[in-house]
Formats: sequence, structure tokens, C-alpha cells
Amino acid sequence: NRRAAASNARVKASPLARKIADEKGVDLSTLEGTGPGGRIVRADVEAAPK
Amino acid sequence: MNYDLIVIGGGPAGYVGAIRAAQLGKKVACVENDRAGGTCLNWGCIPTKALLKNAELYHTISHRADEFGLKVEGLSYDWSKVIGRSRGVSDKLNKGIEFLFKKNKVDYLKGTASIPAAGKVEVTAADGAKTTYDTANILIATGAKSRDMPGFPFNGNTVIGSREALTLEKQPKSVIVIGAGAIGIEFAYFFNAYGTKVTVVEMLPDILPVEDTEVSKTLEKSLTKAGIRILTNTKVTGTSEDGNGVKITVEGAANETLEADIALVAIGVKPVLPGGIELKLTERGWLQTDDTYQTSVKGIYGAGDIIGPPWLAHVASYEAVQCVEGMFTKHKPKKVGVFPGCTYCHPQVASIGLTERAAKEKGLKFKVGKFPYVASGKALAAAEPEGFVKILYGEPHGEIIGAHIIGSESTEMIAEIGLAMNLEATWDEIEATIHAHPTLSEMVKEATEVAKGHPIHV
Amino acid sequence: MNYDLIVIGGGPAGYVGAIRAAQLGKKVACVENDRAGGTCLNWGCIPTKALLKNAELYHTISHRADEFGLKVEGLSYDWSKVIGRSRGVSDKLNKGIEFLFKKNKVDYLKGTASIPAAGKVEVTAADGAKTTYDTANILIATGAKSRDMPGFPFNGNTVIGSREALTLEKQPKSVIVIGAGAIGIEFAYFFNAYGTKVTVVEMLPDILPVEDTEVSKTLEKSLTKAGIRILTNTKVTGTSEDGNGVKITVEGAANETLEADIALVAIGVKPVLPGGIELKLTERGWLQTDDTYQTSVKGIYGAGDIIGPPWLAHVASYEAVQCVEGMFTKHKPKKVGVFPGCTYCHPQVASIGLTERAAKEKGLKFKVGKFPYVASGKALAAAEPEGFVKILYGEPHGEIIGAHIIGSESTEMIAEIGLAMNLEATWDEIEATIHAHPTLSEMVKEATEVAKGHPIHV
Ligand SMILES: Cc1cc2nc3c(=O)[nH]c(=O)nc-3n(C[C@H](O)[C@H](O)[C@H](O)COP(=O)(O)OP(=O)(O)OC[C@H]3O[C@@H](n4cnc5c(N)ncnc54)[C@H](O)[C@@H]3O)c2cc1C
Ligand SMILES: Cc1cc2nc3c(=O)[nH]c(=O)nc-3n(C[C@H](O)[C@H](O)[C@H](O)COP(=O)(O)OP(=O)(O)OC[C@H]3O[C@@H](n4cnc5c(N)ncnc54)[C@H](O)[C@@H]3O)c2cc1C
Repeated sequence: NRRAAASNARVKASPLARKIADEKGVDLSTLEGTGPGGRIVRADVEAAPK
Repeated sequence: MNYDLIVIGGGPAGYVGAIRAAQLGKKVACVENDRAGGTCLNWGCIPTKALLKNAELYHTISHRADEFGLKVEGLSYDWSKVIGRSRGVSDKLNKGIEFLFKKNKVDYLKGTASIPAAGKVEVTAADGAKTTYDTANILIATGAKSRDMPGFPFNGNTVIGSREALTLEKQPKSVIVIGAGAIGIEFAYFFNAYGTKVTVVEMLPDILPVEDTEVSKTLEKSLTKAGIRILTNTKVTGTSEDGNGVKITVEGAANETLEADIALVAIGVKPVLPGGIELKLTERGWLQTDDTYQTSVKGIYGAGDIIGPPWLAHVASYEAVQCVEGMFTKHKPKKVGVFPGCTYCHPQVASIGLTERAAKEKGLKFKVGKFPYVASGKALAAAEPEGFVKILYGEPHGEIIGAHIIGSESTEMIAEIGLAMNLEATWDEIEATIHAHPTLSEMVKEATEVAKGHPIHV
Repeated sequence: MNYDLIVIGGGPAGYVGAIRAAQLGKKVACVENDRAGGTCLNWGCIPTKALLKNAELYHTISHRADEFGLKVEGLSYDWSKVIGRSRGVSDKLNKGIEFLFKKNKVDYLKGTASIPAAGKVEVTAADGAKTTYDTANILIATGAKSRDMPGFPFNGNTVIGSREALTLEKQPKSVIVIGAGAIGIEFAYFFNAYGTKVTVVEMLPDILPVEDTEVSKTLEKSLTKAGIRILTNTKVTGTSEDGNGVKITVEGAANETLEADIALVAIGVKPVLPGGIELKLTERGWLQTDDTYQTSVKGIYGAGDIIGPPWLAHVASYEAVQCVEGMFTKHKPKKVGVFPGCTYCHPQVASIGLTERAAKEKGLKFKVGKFPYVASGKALAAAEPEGFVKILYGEPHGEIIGAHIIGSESTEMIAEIGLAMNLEATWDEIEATIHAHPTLSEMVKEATEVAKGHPIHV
């Protein structure tokens, strides 16, 4: 998961989305954000394929 | 004339939607049969806030001068100037909207619109002249108006709605406010501050029933102390009026017949639909719209009060912008998610998200952070020790699930929480943000530290 | 007695640091030789805001009553009550801090501390008794005090600093304020509101020199209109006092000798260091600290005003918490990044981040969004049409690089921007956030839309 964490540092995501992504081991850079300005929000992480 | 969009109604849904569409390069008209700015600007949000500002100032001078080291002799007020300032503010903003229409090249059509068919809007001018316009899209933003009580119709005189309450030529000696929502409470505060005898009757257990119970209770205590008689859990079982005043029989907390010069009925709103084509309505009569704000007929959209609750100006404007951007750009319209709600009596009430009650009902796990104004340096310096900030933080991540503030300037403080919720900030970020000292907003941080278990100032 | 931490100074750095350390389970004492709460609570932030609230109210009644439909026949004030309320607020909060010390089990040691050596603090009580304590860590939070002018020493009477200005027994007929920073301007507003003849002398081209130039100019116009004589670009070249008043010779915008009852010198602050061990200082005499707030001696730390600019209470508290958490936990202390600054005259001034001037000097590419209070419904309703919101958005991403607000309640509105900057929000998120209507905070969104090129309301 360190790789996911490393690439997560550079994507635009909400603090909550980050916390949940870290827990679930989701790589944020693989997601498309639906928040304002393309920001990744909680719903995007929760909808992410495991 | 061929338009890309005709908007029916010039309120915060209508004028905002029309201007945004024009900014997107579209040919737009906005039809209004009363005053540009709609209810909000002419008969709602704005003129009430002007009256409330006057009332708060008058209350401070009449009741608290000594506290500030002031001695005031011969204090009086001119009712017509109080009303006059409020009307002046609305007039100025109303002119402003007409200017904005011109600036953005929105055709402002004065008259009453109906929709003979999709793609057509018929406008009847004041003199009865009818003109029909062709248009690719129609946005219905016709809003709502005060709901009357069955068997107790508005008469513009002794039985009135909020609109009439804004322009009373003479101050009533006594008022019975039926319904303790934001509008009822704001008027109760206003009249009481000027010495009108005010009784508020509310069917539900709490005033401002949509708010967090603790907020409602705190406000009730404060308004009661200020002299307002508040009857919650109380039903109106009889009404009558005789040209000079009203009699209202109530059952519940009190069982009696109340008498007053005026009954202000503030029990809710009902839809104002344009005539013409039939559109699908919700059970309660509001315009039914889909995810793109489209009604049951293609090319006809709805936004604002007319599409149902919550009936708030900022929600109306948001919906209109989303709808119009969806119409003319690739933007996928968003429905209203989290939104603030405010009541501008004193102490002010502002909230966003879930109440504690609702969060419990949903079975959410959360921590509550509550911080009292009396522990805030700014609140004491400003002589505003009344109220509290209460924030609900979800566990385990610490996202905000609701916030409830009662007290001075809470309506401004809620903005930070609104942004926080939109950004899905957690308690860590709120705590890490340096808040200016001394401000009331520091209490947002303090309440957060209470929730996290390490408050500094309580 | 063996402590984990002794904090020297009980101001917003000291008491907050002490309490946070105690919450981390440490054995902590806080030494204070004046009053718990420090400058901020007793002689700074808080009592000034109480005076300013009184002043604003008095100004509203004395100058604007008619606008609100009010008639006041005899208005007078009791100076001792004005001062008295301010002192009362400080007293109450001061007691509050002593209570918080008890609650959090911080030993409150009254006396003057010095540091004979690392690990030792000697406290000299009022009666001269000396006690020495052993401690693993020391946090110096001794703050700052008003700087006097060379050759023009404070005499507690005709030549005074802010501390004396807070408790003047008699209202001066005339005051010359030297220095137009936040403190000078706040007192100028206060005295002028009560009819004291006020002249402000500032060496630099603008009052509130750290603020955005446009803000300074707007405030200067407003204060001048309110009756304050403001001399910018003006140097003091001669000073004298004769027991009854002062004479100040100035050169620049005006070349003359000003006379007044009192000179209020508000040209800055100087460090207050505890005696004992020698610690490395900065060029200007402030305590030098590293990234963990440690001084040149291991185990001795510094936070708050004593470690240099910006001299602000919220910055002081932040530093102390960071320092203490770094001392006792794995937390890596953060230095102060972005922080708000406020001035509580009327209209209020609040800002955060870079001024337009500074952003240009840095060669940044940015868009400016400016929105005037006069176009805000809430501002008009509240009879507060003066001021503007100005936000600088970096290009191409739209992050906030600075925000500058002048006008009613700007000090509360800045909280939202502070959070936005902390969360690195961009203009998209600010615009997408539903702001309550009618509020002043809506102007944050409106200014954002101006920056993006599609404002609705201007
Ligand atoms: C006393 C009061 C206080 C309020 N305070 C607040 C507050 O503080 N904050 C808040 O958020 N909300 C407040 N509201 C609610 C707010 O006013 C509404 O939510 C808002 O005005 C809804 O906007 P809208 O554009 O949907 O409708 P409206 O503002 O009602 O505008 C609809 C417009 O359409 C016009 N119209 C209707 N039918 C036709 C037709 N057929 N042809 C042409 N024109 C037509 C009407 O004349 C009207 O001007 C308050 C309401 C009231 C009554
Ligand atoms: C008139 C005025 C208005 C201000 N308004 C604002 C404002 O609105 N907002 C804002 O953010 N800032 C404001 N400030 C600045 C603010 O007061 C300071 O930034 C803040 O107090 C710094 O906190 P501190 O804990 O570092 O120092 P201080 O608050 O100065 O506390 C230091 C304490 O240490 C004590 N002490 C010193 N030496 C010793 C010793 N050897 N032994 C024991 N005790 C000792 C002192 O008595 C003092 O109580 C204002 C300042 C003034 C003067």
C-alpha cells in the first residue's frame, strides 16, 4: 500500500476520501473525482472496485 | 421572437437562472408579473432582515443602554421610517436586478406568463395585451406564496401573511403568530422588540421544528425572557375575526381563546403555478422534476420554491444554475446536497446537515462538540454571551455530519462549516486551521476540540 | 518539585501551551507575574474589542439614529462605565483562565520567573520570596510590550502606550496616535467615536501598512469621513510634553506642530525576556527558535510574541500547541503558515495570505475577484453598505493566494477563507458551496464568480 499512499499524495481528493482510501487500500490515482473541479470525494472511493 | 430560454418568474431561481444562461451566450428572457427579485428580495429574505436589524438596535438601546454606559432620554421610533427603510432596501435591490438584466442582455418581460404548449410562452401584460414567444426551453421559477388556514382566509387586514406583515401602516398592539418556523419566529421577534404583545402558537413540541432540539429550547427560553408568549404543543381549534381583531381558540399547552389585533399566519407555503400546459405534480402540488430539473414535459424545467422543499433562496439559486448549466453545457446538473438554513432573530440560528435527533434515528455513530458563547472572549467583548456552537462529527473519520449554532452572527459562522462539509474536511483540518482571535468563529475550532476530547477553553 | 514542563508567561501562548501539555498527561506549571491571560486577555485583544463595541454602538446612536427611524432626545455616556465594562470582561476571562488551570491540573505559580540554568526555573513572588523548581522542559512565552519612541518615554499620563489607553480615568479632549497599525487604528476609532479629537501620524504611505493597499485607502477614506485626521507619509521630527499635554512636530504630508492632551505611541512592540541564562536572539532582539520551537539551549523553548512577528494571539496559541505536542508526542511541530489578521474598527478589516502588491512582487499569475458590500442584500438590510471582498486566485489552478475584506463582520467571514487555504480548496469548491442567503459570506462566493468571469450580482 505504500505505492498507493505515495501516488495518493498528489491527487486532488477530500480529506475524508483520503482517510477512507488509506483504510481500504484504494489507489486514488485510479479514480475519477466527481466533486467540484474533479475532486475525489468519499462517494468515489466507496464506489471504487476493491 | 425566438428564445433559447424563457424563464418564468424573476425570483432568486428565475433571475439567477436567466442571467447565468445569458452568460453562457444564450438568448434569454425572464417574465415577471410583480417585481424583479421575487419573494426573496421584495417580500421575504431581504426586507425582513432590514426590519430585524432595526428591531435589534431598538432593543439594545431600549433595554441594554446602561450596560454599555449609555444614557438615553426620550427614545422613540417612527414606525413608518422603520417600514420605510425596509422598503427602501428592497427597492434598491429590485432596481439592481433590472440593471443586471440589462447588463447581461436578458430581456425583461413584464407580465403574467402561461405555457400554452412546450416551446411557447404567452405573456399577458398589465393592460391585458397578450404576446406569444417561441422558445427552445422554458424554466418555471414561479415560486410559492403563504398558505392560509382553512376557514380563516387572509383579508389583508386582521388575518395576514408575511407579505402584508412587511408593510403594516400602523403597529399592531397585539399579534398572534400561528406557526413557529423561521418566518413566524422572525416576525415574533420583530414585533415584540417594538412592544407589540406577541403570542406564538405552534402545534409541534418545539419552535423552529426543523432545528436541533437543543437550539429550539434555547431560543424558546430567550424569546420567552424577551417577553414573547410561546405556546408549543398547541393546536388552533377555532378562529374568528370581526373587522377589528381576531379570536383564536387553542388547545394543548394552553386551553383558551386568545385575542389580538392581528393574526399572522405563518404555517407554510403553497405553490404558484403558471397556467397552460399540464405538468406532473408531486402529491403536495409541487412541480415534479427529474435529476436534470426537467418536468414531465421535455424542454420545460423547474427550479426554486416551485419544485418543493426546502424553500430557501440560496437553494433556489443553486438549482437554477445547475439546471441551466445542464441545459446548455456538458455539466451534469447536481441536486442540492447539504445546505445551510438560518433564522435572523436574536440570538440568530444557523444550521447545516443533520440534527442530533436525525443522526441518532439514522443510527450514525458520532461525537458531539459543544462550546458556549459565554466562554468566548469575542462574545463577551461584544456583549453577546448567549448561545452555543454544536458540531456533530461522524466516527471514526471525524467528518462533519451536522452543525447547529445559536448566537450572535451564527449566520456568518455557518459558512465555514458549509465549505468544510463540501470539501469533506474532517475534524483534523478544522482543528489545524488557525482561526483569528478574537472572533466568534474560533468557537468552531473550540467545539471541534471538545468533540476530540481536548478542549482548551472549557 | 519536579516538572515535565514549566511555562513562563500566562498569555495565549503560555496558558494554552501549559493546558495542552497537561492534557497530554504531563506535570506542568505556569508562571505569571501579572494576570493569567497575558496581554491579549487583559491589555490587548479582548478589552479593546469591548471598547470598540461600545464605540460602534454609540456612533450608531449618535450619528445614524434617524436612518433606523429612531429619535433620541438626550444621549450621554458615562466614561467610567465604558471603561468599566471593558475591564469587567477581562476580569471575567482572567478568572476563567485560573479555573482552566485548576481543571487541567496546571500549577499556577504567581511571580516573576528567571532561568538560572537549563532545567531550572526560579520564581520570585511579590513579597520577594524565591523558589527554585526543577523541570525537564521550559517554554518561554513572556510576550512583548509597547515600544516607546526614542526621547519620548512613556509617563503613564500624557505619553502612553496601549495599556494605559485602556484605563484612562478621564476621556482626553484630544489624542495624537503615532503609528497606524491595527492597535493605533483601533484606538483612533474608539476615541473619535466618543468625540475626542484624533490625529493619526503614520510614516508609511498607508494606514494599516501590512494590508492590501486598496483596503488601506478605503479605510482611510472612511475614518477621515468619520472625523479622524490622518497624516500618512508623515514623520515625527520633534516631541515634547509639559505635564498637561504634548507637542508633536511632523514633517511630510503636513509640516506643523500638533498639540494634544495625550500622545498614544503605537509604533510596535519590544521583547520581554526572562532573566537568567543567555539565549540566542535575533537581530531585533527576539528569541531565536528552530523548527521545533527550541531555543539555542536544549530543553528551553519559545512561543508567542517573544519569538518575533507576527505578533498575534492566535499565532501565539498555535505555536505553543505545536511546540508542546512536539515536546511530548511524536507530532512533528509545524511552523505558522497562513494566518488571518484582523482590525476591529468600523468598517472591520480582515485578511489572510498575500496582498495584491506582494503577489505581484513575487511575480505570481493570479486573478482578482472583488465584490462590493453595496451589492449585497444582507449588507444593505443591515445598513452596512461600506466595504468589499477581494480574493486573489492563483492561475491556472484557482487556489487562493490571498483574501482581503473590509466591511462589517469581515473578521468572521475570513474564517471560511482560512479553512479554504488550509485545505487548498480552489475557486471551484468555493463556488460550488451553497452559501446561506442573505449573509455577508455570500460575497465570498460572489467575489469568486467575479474572478472566474461570470458574476451574477455585479
Ligand atoms: C417572509 C419571508 C422570509 C424569508 N426569509 C428567507 C431567508 O432569510 N432566507 C432564505 O433562504 N429564504 C427565505 N425565504 C424564502 C425565499 O423567499 C424563497 O425561498 C425564494 O424567494 C424562492 O425563490 P423562487 O425564485 O423560487 O421564488 P420567488 O422568489 O417566489 O419568485 C417567483 C416569482 O415569480 C413570479 N411569478 C409567479 N407566477 C408568475 C407568472 N405566471 N408569470 C410571471 N411571473 C410569475 C412571482 O411574482 C415571483 O416574483 C423567506 C420567505 C418569506 C416569505
Ligand atoms: C492593544 C492591543 C490589542 C491587540 N489586539 C489583538 C487582536 O485583536 N488580535 C490578536 O491576535 N492580537 C492582538 N494583540 C496582540 C496579542 O495581545 C499578542 O500577540 C498576544 O498577547 C501574545 O501572546 P503571548 O502569550 O506571546 O504574550 P503575552 O500575551 O504578552 O503574555 C506574556 C505574559 O508573560 C508574563 N511575563 C513576562 N515575563 C514574565 C516573567 N519573567 N515571569 C512571569 N511572567 C512573565 C506577562 O506578564 C504576560 O502576562 C493586541 C495587542 C495589544 C497590545
